[in-house]
Amino acid sequence: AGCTGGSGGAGGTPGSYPREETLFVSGSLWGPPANWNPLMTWEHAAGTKGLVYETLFLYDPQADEYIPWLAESGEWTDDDTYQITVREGVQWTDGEPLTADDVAFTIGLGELESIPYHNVWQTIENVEATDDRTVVVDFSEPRYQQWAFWLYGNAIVPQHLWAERTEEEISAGANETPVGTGAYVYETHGQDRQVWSRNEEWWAQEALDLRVGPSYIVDIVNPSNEAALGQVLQGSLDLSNNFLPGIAQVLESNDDVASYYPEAPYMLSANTAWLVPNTTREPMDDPEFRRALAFSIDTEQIVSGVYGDIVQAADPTGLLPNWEQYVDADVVAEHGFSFDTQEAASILADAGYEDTDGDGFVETPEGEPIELTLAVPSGWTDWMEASRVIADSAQQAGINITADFPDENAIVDQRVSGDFDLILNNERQISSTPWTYYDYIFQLPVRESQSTVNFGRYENEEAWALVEELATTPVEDPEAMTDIIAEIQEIQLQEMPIIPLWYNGMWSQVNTSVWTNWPSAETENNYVPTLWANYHELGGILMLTELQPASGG
Amino acid sequence: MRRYFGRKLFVYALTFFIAMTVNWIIPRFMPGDPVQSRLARASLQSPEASAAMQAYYERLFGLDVPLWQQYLNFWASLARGDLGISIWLFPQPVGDIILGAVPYSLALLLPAILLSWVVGNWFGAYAARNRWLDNTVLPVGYVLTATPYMWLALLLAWGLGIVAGLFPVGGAYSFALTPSATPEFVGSLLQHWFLPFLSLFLVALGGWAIGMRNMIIYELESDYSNYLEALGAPRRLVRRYAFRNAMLPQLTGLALQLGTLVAGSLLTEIVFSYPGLGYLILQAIRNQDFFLLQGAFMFIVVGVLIANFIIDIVYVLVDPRTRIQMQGGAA
Amino acid sequence: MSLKVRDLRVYYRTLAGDVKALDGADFELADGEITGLVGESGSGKSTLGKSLIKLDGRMRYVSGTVELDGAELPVRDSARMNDFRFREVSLIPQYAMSAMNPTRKVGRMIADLLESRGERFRALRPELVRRLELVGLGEQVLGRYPIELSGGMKQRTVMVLSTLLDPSLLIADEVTSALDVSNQRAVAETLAGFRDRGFVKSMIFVTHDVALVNQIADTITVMYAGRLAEKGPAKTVVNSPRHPYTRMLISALPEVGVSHGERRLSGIPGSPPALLDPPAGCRFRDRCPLAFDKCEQEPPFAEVEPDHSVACWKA
Amino acid sequence: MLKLDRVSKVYRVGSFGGEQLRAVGDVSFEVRPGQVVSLIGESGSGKSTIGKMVLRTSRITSGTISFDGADISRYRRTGELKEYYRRVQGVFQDPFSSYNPVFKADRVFEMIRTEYFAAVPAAEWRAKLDAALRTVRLDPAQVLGKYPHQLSGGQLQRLLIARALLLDIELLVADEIISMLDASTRIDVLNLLADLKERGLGILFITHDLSLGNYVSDQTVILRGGSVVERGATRRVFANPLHPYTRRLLSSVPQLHKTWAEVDAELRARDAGAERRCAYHERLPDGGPDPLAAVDEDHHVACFALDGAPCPDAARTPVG
Amino acid sequence: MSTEQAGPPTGAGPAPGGGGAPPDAAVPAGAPLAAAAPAGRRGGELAYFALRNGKLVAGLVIVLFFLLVGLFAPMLLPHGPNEYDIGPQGAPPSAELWLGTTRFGQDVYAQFVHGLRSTFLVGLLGGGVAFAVGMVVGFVAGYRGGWVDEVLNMITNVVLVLPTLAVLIIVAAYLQARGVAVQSLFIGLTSWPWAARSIRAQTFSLSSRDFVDLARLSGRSSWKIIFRDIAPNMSSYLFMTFILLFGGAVLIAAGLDFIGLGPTDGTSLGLMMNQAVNWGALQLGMWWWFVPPGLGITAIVGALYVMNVGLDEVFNPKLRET
Ligand SMILES: Nc1ncnc2c1ncn2[C@@H]1O[C@H](COP(=O)(O)OP(=O)(O)OP(=O)(O)O)[C@@H](O)[C@H]1O
Ligand SMILES: Nc1ncnc2c1ncn2[C@@H]1O[C@H](COP(=O)(O)OP(=O)(O)OP(=O)(O)O)[C@@H](O)[C@H]1O
Ligand SMILES: [Mg+2]
Ligand SMILES: [Mg+2]
Ligand code: NI
Repeated sequence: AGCTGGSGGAGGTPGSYPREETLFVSGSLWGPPANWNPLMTWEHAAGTKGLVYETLFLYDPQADEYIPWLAESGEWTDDDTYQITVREGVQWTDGEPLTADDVAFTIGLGELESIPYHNVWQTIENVEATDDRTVVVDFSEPRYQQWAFWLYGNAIVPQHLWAERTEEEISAGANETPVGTGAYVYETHGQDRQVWSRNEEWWAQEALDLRVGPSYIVDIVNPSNEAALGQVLQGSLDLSNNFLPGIAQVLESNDDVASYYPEAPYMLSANTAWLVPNTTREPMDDPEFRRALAFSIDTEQIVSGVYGDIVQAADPTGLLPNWEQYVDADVVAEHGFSFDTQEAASILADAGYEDTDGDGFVETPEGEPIELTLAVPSGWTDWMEASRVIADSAQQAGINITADFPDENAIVDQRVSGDFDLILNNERQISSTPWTYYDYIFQLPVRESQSTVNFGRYENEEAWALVEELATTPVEDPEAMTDIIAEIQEIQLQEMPIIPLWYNGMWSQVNTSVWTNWPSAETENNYVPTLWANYHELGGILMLTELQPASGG
Repeated sequence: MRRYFGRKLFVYALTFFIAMTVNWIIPRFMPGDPVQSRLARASLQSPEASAAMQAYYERLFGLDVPLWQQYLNFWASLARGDLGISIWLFPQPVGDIILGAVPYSLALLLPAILLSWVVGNWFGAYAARNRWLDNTVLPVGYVLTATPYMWLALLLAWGLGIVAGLFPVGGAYSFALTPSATPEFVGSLLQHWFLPFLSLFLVALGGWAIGMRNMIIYELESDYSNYLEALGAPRRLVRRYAFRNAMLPQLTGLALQLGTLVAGSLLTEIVFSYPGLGYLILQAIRNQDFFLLQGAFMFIVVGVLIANFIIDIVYVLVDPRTRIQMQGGAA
Repeated sequence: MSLKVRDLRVYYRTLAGDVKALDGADFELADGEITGLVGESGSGKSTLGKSLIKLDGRMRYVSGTVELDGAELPVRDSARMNDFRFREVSLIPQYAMSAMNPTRKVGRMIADLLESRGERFRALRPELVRRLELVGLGEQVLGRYPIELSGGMKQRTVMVLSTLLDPSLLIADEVTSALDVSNQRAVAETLAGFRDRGFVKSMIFVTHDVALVNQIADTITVMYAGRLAEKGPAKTVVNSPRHPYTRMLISALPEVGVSHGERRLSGIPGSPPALLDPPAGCRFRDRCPLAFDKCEQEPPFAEVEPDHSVACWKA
Repeated sequence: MLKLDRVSKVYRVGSFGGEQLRAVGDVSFEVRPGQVVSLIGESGSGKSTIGKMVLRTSRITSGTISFDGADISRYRRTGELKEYYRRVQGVFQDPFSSYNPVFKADRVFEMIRTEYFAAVPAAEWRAKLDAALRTVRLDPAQVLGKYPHQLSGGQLQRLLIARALLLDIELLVADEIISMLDASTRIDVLNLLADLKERGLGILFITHDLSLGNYVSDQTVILRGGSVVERGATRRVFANPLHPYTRRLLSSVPQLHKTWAEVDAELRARDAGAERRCAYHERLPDGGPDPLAAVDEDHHVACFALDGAPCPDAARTPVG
Repeated sequence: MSTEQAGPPTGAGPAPGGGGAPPDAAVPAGAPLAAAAPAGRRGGELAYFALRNGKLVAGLVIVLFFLLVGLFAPMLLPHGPNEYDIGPQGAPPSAELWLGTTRFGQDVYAQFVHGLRSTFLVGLLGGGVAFAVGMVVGFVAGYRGGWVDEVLNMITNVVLVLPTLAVLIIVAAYLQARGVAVQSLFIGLTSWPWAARSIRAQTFSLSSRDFVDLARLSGRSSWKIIFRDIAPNMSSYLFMTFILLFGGAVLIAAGLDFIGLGPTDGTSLGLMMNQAVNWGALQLGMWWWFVPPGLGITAIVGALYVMNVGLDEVFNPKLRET
């Protein structure tokens, strides 16, 4: 697939897309589109899953609600059996109908090791399409939270096209002619763009009375945030899901540009940025030290100084605002932390960390000097600036931290092998369940290389047992979840395995000159305002159904 | 003659070999593991899945064999014309990705190099004979050569692009268009091409102008110029000869500067988000995409070498002196 | 009388002041006369030669007139001088090896030059070829690049080219200094041949080798420190020089057959004065065994016998 | 003292030394103490190359050069070479380029001092230097502490000779040391060489000017295309040049009191009766190291056909 | 000399350079010898011309000005280059904050003057390393000749045709710790070839001069001859070479910094541009953030080049205006 190939014109007028029917977006493609394989969840052209391939459910974090999508419904018929009813009248874009076989086939693919959701198969015993519309999944020991997460997070692929493929084609093939069920179909792509065009036969038009506004979506590969900023200002971009430092200034001066909130923090929150101490190293193995560290950091300075108030300081638990109901206010009141240099100093002093050699920095109780390095990828400018703030404010409290900026890949290496003092991390996105969040913090056992979770190598059997319990708690039982989470929080806040600092925003800035009715805190339309990969099923696709042309036509 | 080119070709082959080896070695001996970084981005839920996939992809990319074998495999597949599969743009073949970017880079570089060379030499030649021009061309030339490529690009992008709004400052053509043979599309291509081209052109221009001016002055002092003047040849003829002869070192200069110009184009492409090789290289580095990096780098090296070779040939054609010396010095 | 030079003064501008490299030359050259211009290094021979055809950037014309075939040469005005160069006055440079554009074929270069001077190359070509053959070169040199010719071939080509338009006056500046004896002889004889065939009317042959000059020159002109010291028929100057400088110069020349053991020659003690600020009076005074009071005044360059002039009070 | 035995030098030229150029071939001659041997030949005949080989600044391709019986190419360690240079020195053609223009001229003495006389006290050195300068008839006050451009060519050339004398040398290689000088200074330097010779110094005098060679030398070696064509006592060679090349050289020398035409006529007249024949073929060398044939005592000549043309006599006289 | 160098001298004056390699041979081969010639004789004369050469003086003044600013201005500042909230965020230049502030309220002027330091440092170190390598290779190749020359020449040609910046990008990208010193080292190691080539040509012609033979006859060692006899003769040429290498190193470093491969500690002019661009200074019209660093580099490098021409004119009478 040539990247610039002249793959024909669009719609009627060859070569160009009518401005008023086209949505220009950026922020979701970090490189030229390279594959359209919905099973490569993290690197297919954003929109492959969501616009072309669809999931059984959507989850709307704003309303905390699962929306049946390709599934008409789904339920646990008993503790170990989940039954999916596939929606009727859904068609693949090649004209074949979507059937229960497709769904069963897709779940079944998880048996392959190279499929990212292979892990759900650790608990699945059997999948079966009992009739055209019914799929029954038998579990050995069901992990309800994980399954709920799977249901809205993974796309269904057509069995009639995929059954013949080899494992390599399935798990690593480019799937250059994607055939899905979704609102859009592949139109063309280039080095710097991906173009989708509307699927006029989309099932939801009839079934749910939903219709996506734009005939075309031109998703622009964004090589730089600043270029996107310029394009939003000019109105050549309708939606930018880029992190645009300086947007606050623009929002105040430019009437056409808007964001979710009209004022700070302007953005919804998408994930939590943590300071991750390596708990296998001295003195980070000491919870008191970690707590002192938490108190020493001037998060406000990061929020306003570095980010210009487009992010929010995190709750001490680090739970994202949409999980607010799970935060136990009492626990937080008792064990929570806030920026307080004095307090940090006194915690240190109480725990025996004193400045014995008079260099302005504390030593360990054994008198060893403490010199910690906070490693942040070079080039990640906001984090680099943030880490300078962290180092500065920690030094105020007597903790000697210096910021270091190695190459990103070097940091990944260090992180995986545990060869670091302190790092910043934010690799857990918003989801339907805080279980994903705690799974990240506490997962055991700690391995030689920790490639995806628990980078700080924090070991607490009790906490992990609670997380496992949470995993097997039914999603429909929020009280039980709240109770378990409160217990986890108590441990978390006392132990501080990681230190939540701020919430990274769900970066989204729109220009209203061509398309209107964008999600906003001030209107009814509250869907997540982003087309990032994996966010379509969190409501991104619904945002598209709300858009209206500004010309009113 | 044959010996001369044989020798040149040998140097070029050696350069190619060393360049490719360096480029192969460096990423592999540095920290970081591309597959790991890839999977890190995937934020997979379970460590088991992650480990399984790590092994799977290492096998896929051929990273599971010992280094020496990887190295041999690298040359073996290169011999087959196979540049491998991109890690970053998985699973696109590196060759395809590069072929998509090369036209853009060439479109910037060829005109910028050739035009700046021609125009620069022309200006320089005039400057050498004209006090007033000399006093303007020279300082401007120095400022231009001393300008970092990206800074000039920034100024142009800011001044002509953002403030004046005359030119777009990113991409290769309007996002509202798909490639086609329409005048609209071609116009858009040109519009997007202009600023990056201009910045490359301007920076290179100064150097040529200055070089030419100085060379002409030297040529005008040479014995044959003196002799012509003593025989009453008009200024015009003397100048013409001087210009012709001053061109030759400039031609060598061109060969020597190619690498630099290519490098400059990388920076310019980055400033203007121009989808050429520069942008690819930067991304390949960020994503530890060994294979893409190797491929893009190979293209640059091969391009520079071929261009050098062409210049070598041209040089031999226009300068009888080299021809004679190559034959082992008749006379 | 083809060339008449009167009180020609040409100085070099330098930071320290003017270098009086040519300080009042007065001489004449008859039709068909070859004069050998000899003298120590730095005595102003080249300066005199250049003054007659092209002043270089640092040379400053001070005074004097030059008349060639009855017409005054505008030596100070380079632009007007152009009309005379090549046609009336021509030059064989010392740097014959590098005098031709290395990137042009010899023939093309000659054609370019001739056309630019308003001559028709086509018309002159047969004569050019004839003369090339005369010096032992074939027509094919015209199709060669200078680098393809040997040093001697280049030198002969330049000689032919410089004299192609039959100039009245030819200046040959040290054309033989870099050559060994056999080549020296060939070149010198060729030049004399040119005069005999009428390619040039008269010639100034600059060298510091008196013996060589004696072979082909009719007259010898001796320069010392920017001035003419003596000019006379070659035989006379060699056999009975009048100027003490000439005398000492000639007696210092070893000859084949003369060996140290038999006859010890002696040089001229001392060194010539600096031309930046030369002493008044006779410039040879300091080294002259005959010097006396009167030498504090400048001796005139006066004829002591027909065609023999000397600048010495004792002559 | 100095002995060259069938010495050859091949330069590699062209890229990667692809072609070979035989600059000197099978040259043999000898320099004895107190003897001046002049090496005469046209440009490119290999004179300087021989000088350089003797001075060990150029490698010998084949043959041997021995000094007092010792093969000089054997000197390996810097110490040995240094010792050799203490006894053998050279002076080159161009006095101006023999001095490093950025330094004062007397630096050439300083180099000698640091390398050879580091231990000698300043006063003693000064005296030694003054003595050497006086030998070459220079006034120390006038020449010391000056830059090369402030001195005349003759002065510079004499400084170089003084430098060589400082080392008590036994052999001086003088490579065209006077061609750059004015006629008047030239003779001074020549006279100086002659004086030195009287004091027992051996001199290898390289020149292309026969009259100069004739003036100072005892022995003459005529070189052509790297090979010796004629060799012998200067008197004999000049009085009875045998080889056509020698004769041509001789006839080309411009002479003050004879024109070329007269010289030609003279030579022709002298040969009028006798048929000029290749003396070599009549007197073949006896197979010794010397490739020349002796025609007389202290007079040797090569085959006339040295430049490759067949010798007209070769057919008549069988080559042994 | 092998055919490689057969061609005439290449380029004159700062030939095309720009964001990378320094220009090729600054002066045609004929000139420097004349130029090098007589230090003593023309000492006074040189000074005379140097002082009257507008280009040289202007260039020198500019370079010295920036050097002094880089040396002393940081000491006079109460705050560091990366401190926050020195002023309001994104403030334009004013009387108190001469060059305004960054988006984080950092003082652009403070960054600028600190950046000047690393610019000079990179020039000095990078140019220095390149100069050293170029000198050694050039001297040895030119003096030794023969196969040593052939091999060195080959290496030189190889490095010469390598697209250096591309190599540097790769090297820099995979370096874990990137400091100014390491950066300079790598810049130096890749930008020497043209210098080596021209020094080689000079050495080659100088070593055939008689005074070199004379030094040999004086029993001197090769190294002594190279550095005590040959090098002083091309001192002006070497100096000019160094200037060009200095300027080249600065430009290359700026390019690397700009794409985010600069020093990971401290600040530099290239890094400033990098940050300005990353933080939307272009779009937000914060020209004071990206104009000064580029201007600084251009001024310094341009002044160096102009100085070089001035020097060339001083050393080489042919170029002087008559
Ligand atoms: N460009 C110049 N600037 C200053 N002085 C000069 C210049 N050229 C020559 N001179 C001086 O003018 C005087 C005469 O020089 P000229 O070249 O005419 O001498 P010459 O007799 O030709 O010597 P030679 O035999 O060495 O060629 C000398 O003293 C020389 O130093
Ligand atoms: N370094 C060298 N490399 C290759 N060839 C050389 C070298 N030096 C000399 N030659 C060649 O060797 C031959 C002899 O040179 P040499 O310098 O010995 O001649 P010469 O008799 O001294 O001439 P001249 O009278 O011009 O000084 C010439 O053809 C010359 O071109
Ligand atoms: Mg002269
Ligand atoms: Mg010689
Ligand atoms: Ni014979």
